[in-house]
Amino acid sequence: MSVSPTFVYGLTGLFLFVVGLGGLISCPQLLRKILAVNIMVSGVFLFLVTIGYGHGVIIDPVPHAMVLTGIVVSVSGTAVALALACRVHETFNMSDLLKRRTRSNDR
Amino acid sequence: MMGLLLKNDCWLIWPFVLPLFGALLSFLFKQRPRLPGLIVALLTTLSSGVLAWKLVRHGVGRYDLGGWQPPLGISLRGDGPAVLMVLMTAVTGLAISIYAGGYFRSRIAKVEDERRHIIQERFFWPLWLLLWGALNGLFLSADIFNMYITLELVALSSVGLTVLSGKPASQVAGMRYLLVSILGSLSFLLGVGFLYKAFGSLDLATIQAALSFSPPVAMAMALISVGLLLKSALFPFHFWLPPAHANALAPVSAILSGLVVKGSWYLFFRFWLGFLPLIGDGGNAVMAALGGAAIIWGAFQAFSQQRLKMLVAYSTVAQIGYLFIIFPLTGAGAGPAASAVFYFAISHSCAKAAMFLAAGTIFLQMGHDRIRDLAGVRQLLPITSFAFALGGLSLMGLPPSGGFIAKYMYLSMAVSQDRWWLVLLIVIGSGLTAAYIFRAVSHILSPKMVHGQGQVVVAPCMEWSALALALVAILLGFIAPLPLALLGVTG
Amino acid sequence: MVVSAFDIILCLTLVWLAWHVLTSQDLFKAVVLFISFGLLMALSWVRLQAPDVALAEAAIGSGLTGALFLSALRRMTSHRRGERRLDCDEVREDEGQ
Amino acid sequence: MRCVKMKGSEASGKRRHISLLSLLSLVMLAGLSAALAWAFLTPGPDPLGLAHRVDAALAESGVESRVTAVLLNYRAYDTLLECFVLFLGVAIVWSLQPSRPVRQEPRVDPVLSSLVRLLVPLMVLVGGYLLWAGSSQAGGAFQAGAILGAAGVLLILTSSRLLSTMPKGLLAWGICLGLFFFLAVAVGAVALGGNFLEYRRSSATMIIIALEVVAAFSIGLSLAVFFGGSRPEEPSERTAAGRPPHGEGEEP
Repeated sequence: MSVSPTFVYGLTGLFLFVVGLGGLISCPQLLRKILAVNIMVSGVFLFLVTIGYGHGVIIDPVPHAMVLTGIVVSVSGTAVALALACRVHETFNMSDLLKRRTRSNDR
Repeated sequence: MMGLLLKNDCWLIWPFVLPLFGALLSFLFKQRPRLPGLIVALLTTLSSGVLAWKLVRHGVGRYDLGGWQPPLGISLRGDGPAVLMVLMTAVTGLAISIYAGGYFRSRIAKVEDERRHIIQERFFWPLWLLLWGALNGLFLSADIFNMYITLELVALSSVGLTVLSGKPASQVAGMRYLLVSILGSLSFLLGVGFLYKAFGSLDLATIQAALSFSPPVAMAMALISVGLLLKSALFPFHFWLPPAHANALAPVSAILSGLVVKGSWYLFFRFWLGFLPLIGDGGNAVMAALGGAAIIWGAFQAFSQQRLKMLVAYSTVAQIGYLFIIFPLTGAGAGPAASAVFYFAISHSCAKAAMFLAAGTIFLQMGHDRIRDLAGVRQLLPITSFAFALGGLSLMGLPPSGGFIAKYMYLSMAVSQDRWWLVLLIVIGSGLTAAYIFRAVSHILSPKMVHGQGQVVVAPCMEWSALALALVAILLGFIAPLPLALLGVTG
Repeated sequence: MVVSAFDIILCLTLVWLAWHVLTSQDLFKAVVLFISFGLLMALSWVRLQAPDVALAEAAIGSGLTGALFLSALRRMTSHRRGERRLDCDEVREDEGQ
Repeated sequence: MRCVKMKGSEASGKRRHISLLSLLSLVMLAGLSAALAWAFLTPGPDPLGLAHRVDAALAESGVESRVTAVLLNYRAYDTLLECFVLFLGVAIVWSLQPSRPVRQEPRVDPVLSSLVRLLVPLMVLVGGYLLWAGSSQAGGAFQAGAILGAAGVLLILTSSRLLSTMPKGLLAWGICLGLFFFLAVAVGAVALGGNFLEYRRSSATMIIIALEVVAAFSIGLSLAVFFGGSRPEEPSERTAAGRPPHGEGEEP
């Protein structure tokens, strides 16, 4: 059977999108959620690159440009998300510490 | 050379180029970001006004960026709805900018937290101007991938503004907001991919001209709709909105509730109308059902809130519903329905921003915003209390206000199309709105002598800018023909 | 080009890696798996004749994003050990809104 | 600890609740994958895309590489906005962080630092090559920017004080410079009688190469800043209102 790679890679991209979505919904840790989003992003990009490949005769550069732009946008979003996640983590760790300290003072 | 920069069609680029410039300037002049910020806000408002005037004079504007025709290049399109949204952003944005100038000055005057407030102001201006430029770019864009980038810009800068307050609650809310909006953007981008695969073009007009039903197109439509609904916080997707909007700084709350939500809704409206032949009544009914649920649920939640800013935030959840119950009414022609819903959008934007600004002033003065303990605000802040009440009036849809005109148009359309359940919904929704607005206003206006002064000296421009916005929301009831004429320029 | 066994194995590996990024117990291991996931993704784009995109993905999408994840992970774990926060005044409740 | 000890029945009830929820979401995800696969595999309209138009206009674009032509000529507006997304990321990361980096371990491996001293110039060289190659083959501003960013990351890793000791405002100016140039090119085209971001045929190659250098520079700098995390320290912040910043006098 002669299947074009488009099918295999396109389906993989879409499936990665769904896997990432599942991770985003079900994982409790913030860092893991951000990883899941990045997997979704990769899935969408794989899908776009597959569209650019078409039937392998003429390669369409427009989806490639879209992916290049998207990569930079997504790294920016990831950086913001990670900085924010660190911040949330620190804040809540710190408030735990404060609580513990006041509790020990009460005693 | 100056003449070339002010050519007719060039006015389409200034509403987003000027704020982008301004963002860089206020980022660099970090000692006094307020000055470039306010100047650029004024210039952007002026250029938006000129754009609207040019639209009325010369009709719909088109602009090929880079000089390349659409399927290959990106083009801008300034038709009635787009320019009206740009104008709405300009009016609301100018008032918010003036408010923000006074707001940060008042807060910096509280010496204890001076340094943090200086840093907040320093990053407020670049983020806000960038958001303004991105919103204008979004309204004017005619290219679906370009819409994705402007959506990302809007989402990221909104998140940045949300977490600016530094409160733990706002950080958690901002984190959730960020994840939800990235998810929405990704869904949108995947939809864009499907559309490109099916039509080989990224230009929205080209795609809509070649529209025909096929599974990929249906999937694209579903993905784009879900992505945009997530971002515009329609009922089941509203969970992230109230904490994010209520815990932000006062001008930021006004920006998020008044403007940002409208950005993704505007795109949804454009896509949905363009794809209407494929969607049919079923999809419209689903949207109306979700909108109706939002109206009822949001109003009940707003009524049961203890904090003023949470009340106003849940009121946004409810009012978003009105933006979506319009879809069943588009059957008899998109024109009148579009007029009604855009009129609702602009008057809601002014009224809601005014209310959030007023609530922020009250918070700053009292040091809290517990509704139960707000008696006496009338004596301390008469203008602000009046502005809050006027904004509420427009939100309820009482006669001499923009909200009234919009609801009147909704009702007359619903009656003429025999959709009585929609009439019932709008009436019930207005009643519920009146209930929660009265609950807040009755506490604010209740007479009680207060002892001593409030916490800080509130700058006069904070009070007056909120009042000006509330007055615009009322004034929209008197000048309805003007915005409607602007809206009518399509083609 | 006809699909080859290589393509199928590559795709299966991608899915397998994604699954393990999301389910492995250790976060550090998850990040390392994510980096290798990005590199394999770049490889699949080379197969799809998009070499420049693959280059960008290997450098930015996999390399720099991975470095960002690792540094965030280090910051989080160093805080878990109780390192002091420089601006803990912001933890205080009922400060400005 | 206390909250972990729940009554048995309550805990198991909660667990059953969670498993039901996860089952439900699993079914929904399976449905979503089926729908996506169906939409992808059913033959719809299958146009050629824009490849032919890109090729037809390539002679006018000023570059030989098709992707570069799309990125910096036909759809340069997208690239402009994308550079603003990076700028936005920097602004948000800086607004989030305390002005001094979280204390890092000062020990730096001498072998690593001498390796980096060797590696960084090499990486700058490779970045420059990629930039130059971008106009005709694989490579370009993004890849070069990534390499430059990686070099920056290595520098930060070996000298942790690098970002915080940089001259005041230099970093901010460096990041904004590229964006100013990009905007100036765009608006300058209007002032010369063209459209926004429209290049004259004769100068297109020069402009695109200049834009690539600028974009690579700003991408690299932004990526390094993302990694460095914190805002550079400023003297004015250190002595705001004549008193030490928060946290100075607090117990560790």
